[in-house]
Amino acid sequence: MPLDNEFVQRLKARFGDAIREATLDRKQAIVLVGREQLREISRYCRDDEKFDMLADLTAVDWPKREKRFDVILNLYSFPKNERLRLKAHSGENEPVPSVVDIWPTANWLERECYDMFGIVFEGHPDLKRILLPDEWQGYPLRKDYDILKQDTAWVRENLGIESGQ
Amino acid sequence: MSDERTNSGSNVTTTVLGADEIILNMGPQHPSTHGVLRVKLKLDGERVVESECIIGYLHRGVEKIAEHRSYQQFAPYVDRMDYVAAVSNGLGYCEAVEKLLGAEAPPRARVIRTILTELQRIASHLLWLGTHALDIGALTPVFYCFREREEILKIFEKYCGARLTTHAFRIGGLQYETYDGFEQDVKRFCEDFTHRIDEYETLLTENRIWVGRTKGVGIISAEDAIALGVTGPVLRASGKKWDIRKAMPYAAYDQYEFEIPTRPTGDTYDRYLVRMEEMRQSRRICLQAVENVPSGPIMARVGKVLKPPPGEVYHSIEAPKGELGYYIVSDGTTQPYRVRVRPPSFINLQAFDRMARGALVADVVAIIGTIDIVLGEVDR
Amino acid sequence: MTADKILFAFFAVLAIASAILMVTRRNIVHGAVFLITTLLATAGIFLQLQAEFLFVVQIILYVGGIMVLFVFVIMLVNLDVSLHMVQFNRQRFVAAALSLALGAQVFFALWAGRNSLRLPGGASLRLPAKNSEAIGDALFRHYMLPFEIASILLLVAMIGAVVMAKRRV
Amino acid sequence: MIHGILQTIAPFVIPVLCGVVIVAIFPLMAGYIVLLERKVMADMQARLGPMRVGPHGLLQPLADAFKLMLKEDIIPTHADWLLFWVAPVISVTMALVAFAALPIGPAFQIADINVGLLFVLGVSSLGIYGITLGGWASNSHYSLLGALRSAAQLVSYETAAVLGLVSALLLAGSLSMKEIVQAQADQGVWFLFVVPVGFFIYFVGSIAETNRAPFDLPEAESELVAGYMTEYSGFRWALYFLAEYANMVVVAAIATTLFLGGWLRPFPGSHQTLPGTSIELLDALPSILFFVVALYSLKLAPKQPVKVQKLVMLLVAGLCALLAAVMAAALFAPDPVKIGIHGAFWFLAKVGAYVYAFLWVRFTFPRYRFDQLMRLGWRFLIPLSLVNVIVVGSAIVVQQNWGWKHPLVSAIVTTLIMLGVAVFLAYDDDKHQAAIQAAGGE
Repeated sequence: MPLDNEFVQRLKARFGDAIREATLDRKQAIVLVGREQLREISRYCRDDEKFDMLADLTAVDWPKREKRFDVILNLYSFPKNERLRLKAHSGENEPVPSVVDIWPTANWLERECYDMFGIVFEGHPDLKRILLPDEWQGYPLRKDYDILKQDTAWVRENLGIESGQ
Repeated sequence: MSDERTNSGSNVTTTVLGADEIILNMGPQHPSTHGVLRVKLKLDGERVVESECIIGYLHRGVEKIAEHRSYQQFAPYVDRMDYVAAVSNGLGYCEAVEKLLGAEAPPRARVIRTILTELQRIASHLLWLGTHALDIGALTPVFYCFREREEILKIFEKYCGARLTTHAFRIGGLQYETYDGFEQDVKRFCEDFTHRIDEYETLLTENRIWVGRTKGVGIISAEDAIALGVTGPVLRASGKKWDIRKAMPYAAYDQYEFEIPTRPTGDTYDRYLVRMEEMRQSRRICLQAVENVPSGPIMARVGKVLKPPPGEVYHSIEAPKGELGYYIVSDGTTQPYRVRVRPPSFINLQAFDRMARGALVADVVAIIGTIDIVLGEVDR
Repeated sequence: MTADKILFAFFAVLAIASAILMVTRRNIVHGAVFLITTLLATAGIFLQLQAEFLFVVQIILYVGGIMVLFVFVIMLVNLDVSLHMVQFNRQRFVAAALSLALGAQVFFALWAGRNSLRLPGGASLRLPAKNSEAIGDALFRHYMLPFEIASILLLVAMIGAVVMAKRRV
Repeated sequence: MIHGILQTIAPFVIPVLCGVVIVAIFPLMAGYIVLLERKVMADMQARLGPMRVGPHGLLQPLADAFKLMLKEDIIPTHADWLLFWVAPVISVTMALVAFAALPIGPAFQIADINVGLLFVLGVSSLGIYGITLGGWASNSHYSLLGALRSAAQLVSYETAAVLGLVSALLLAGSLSMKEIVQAQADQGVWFLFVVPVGFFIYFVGSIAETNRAPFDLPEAESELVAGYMTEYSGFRWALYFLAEYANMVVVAAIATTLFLGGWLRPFPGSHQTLPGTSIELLDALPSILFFVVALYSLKLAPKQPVKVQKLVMLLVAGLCALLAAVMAAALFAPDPVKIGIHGAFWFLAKVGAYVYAFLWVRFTFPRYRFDQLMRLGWRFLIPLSLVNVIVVGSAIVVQQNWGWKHPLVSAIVTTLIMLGVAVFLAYDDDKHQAAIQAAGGE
């Protein structure tokens, strides 16, 4: 259900229509923001709203939507002991502004997002795969990447075995 | 950088002990990297100039599997991530799904869950202490720690049949009633655990060589820790008094009082002291919890087939390594649409480079030990 | 006295052989090892002359101390590079002529004094039984001053080495 | 002709025989020291240690030796095979040669060289070659680093250890091992109580010299993966292992001779006798000791679960009873035999105690970092031992001229002074270290 407290009003006052919608799901605040202003909103949340820890940065793939990826930032504020979830929609190959310089912890988290979903983070110091081998083709956590599928070329070349699938 | 598979050899770029840098590969097969972690160290003589952690050797794609399993079927996978603290993984996941369902475990189940999770925290810290001391060269503590850990694993085995990957909890509460004698076992363990901890303390805390090897090694300030998202004992050892069990109480933690140990400087010695104190506090919680375990049902009425209404939830608990979070998106079917795990070891490991800069090669081993990482959780 | 002669022959041959080997080896570390065997052989000869103190000092000082530093330096400074350089330059003939001349001189000197070379037949001089006390006594009583001067010289050398090393560390 | 040859080799027969005995028996002894170490380690770590090979793991050393014999003996490519082969041989020979001058009992000593102690130190310091050449020959980055580190450690701690010995030598006045023990008998007190700081310095120095316990950094598994021994395997590796334990026993023997009064029984000075007989109380101690052990193992025998272990306990009981009888019989034998047997017993008991202390230290202390190790050696131990020599020397001069009768009085004074110096050195070292920490690490 929609959420409308003074925090959301301050956000709307400050960023106008960049704040698409603010909802409350299972008593947790979720704010959908425009992809372009993600960095400014994040900086504002950290500096003025005291959300000084980025707990988690991840993504969800909705293939049927035209902007298929949700980039999710779970923030936490030590002083206010509150959580906030920023969400931004981004298309297949639309780069998302990186928040590494705001919360350095995003470095590996964004690398993992890139590794699993193929979302390119603009301004990331060293964007390359973190879990999978560097030459691996394909992004496993996408819905269209079948669970049995493997990068057979890489497996044959490096492990010298015919992958079972 | 092509990911050539070299094990713990080293490609010496210049003269044997020349002033230029040497690149030293530690791992993935290395006695003290706690699993398949590979660290590329750029050394100037003995000092670490720069380090890079190469992970992914144990990546099993748990989050992908979650999208093809029902909520109950995915529960055992959760134990395989941080295989050293399987019970607290299970607690995190079950509570997240309960929040998704809007259900609530009955009081008796919540208290028993708290007891088992705190015992698991002690077991995880014991394993950390044993291997950490072994890396720094003290041969004896590891056997004492494993002796105590054995007692806890016996209790788990009696309760749910498994020692390590226990799958002790179910979504909505518990499957098994506690065996009779459960309270006595836990009380007996807690009773003689105090002088066991004092035994370790006498062996290590004032030991000049131990202090020499750990004081002032791998220092990280509170600001850096928060910026890097570090949580758990590593954050508390840097002076930040924050624990999810107090900040956002879950299970039955709000019924018991316990302190949160913090230390000012954030070096390896402080992290050691914080974890030792945490074990004492966990023991206190267990003793208080065992005093009056409420009677009543152990399972909420959530039904056999779980179909949570569409939506999403983020729930986190204080795992032994740090904040363990579950972000679950449901699309109304019996299978979760997306399960994202916030792995404390993975994020804490990011702070390794900040701690290892300027350290000696011998310290690298101590620093890896003090962050207390489990590669199952790092790679997922 | 045949045992004495056999032992002496053994040590002498060992010393000369390893000395020659040391010079001719191409691998530096092998050279160092053969130098050590030469020194040990001379220590053996000292022992034969009942000069125990000298025998032990030879072992501790030369082989245990100085040679360890030799081996240390050889390992620290990576000598593989210098090994591949050409070892001998082309002045072979000049070298041959010079060594011939020197050989002739030495031979002539030996030949001239040949009658004074005879072994004095079993007259191995009897050193005082406890020669370490004797040496200690002489060193600190009759030769106190030179002993002190030598020690100061060593001290200066040590401090010099430390100062030079310090700057580079 | 033959008479002539026999004539010449006659003086060599006994020493060669003793040499053969030592070289033959020692590997077995080293094997059982390994077993002792594993059992003691297990005991300290609340577990049982090797129990499977033979009753109570008694046959474990044979199994180890046999296994090492069969293990494949790899020589790494491009390794300098000559040095690779020679290095472990040097280590072992130097360790065993050092036994020549060590007095097991008053009778049992291969060669009482006038400069006994110097000879033993000189030879055991040659062990460094075994390590450095081994590290160089195996042509791998790790083993070279390990070799250089252990050589540096050995060289620096040897100075401290030898200076620790010098303080005891000042009291003994002679370098020959037999005369040192004799001096302790004459003064009626072990040098341990006269120069305890010297003993402490030598104890720490000897641990570092044999690359053990808190100082076993060269083979620290966690960093350099077994240091100079990395490329060795099979029997060659066993030689290095044998050299380490031989060195440990040599170092223990030196300490026993100099500080713990060689073959003297404790309180050599006092002569209370058993009521009514001429046997001194303390002389009867060894036989009483063995008797008690025999009784204890007899009591334990029936409680053993497995029949074989019952047998072993009975065997042990029998052995101890036998030894008790031998010790008692020796009391009545003529003097040289009595001193010989009892001397050997006391000497081996003290060496055993010293080795036990080694093991004990190994399992309680974590490992030093290389720079801390060097700092402890150069900034603390060597200055301490230098001052110790000076202080002990001046105490002796003062005692001789102004006559404090009993040596213990000067012992207390010197120890107090030394403790003051030690505290100052430690304080100065910490201050220096704090300064470095403040300056952001050197």
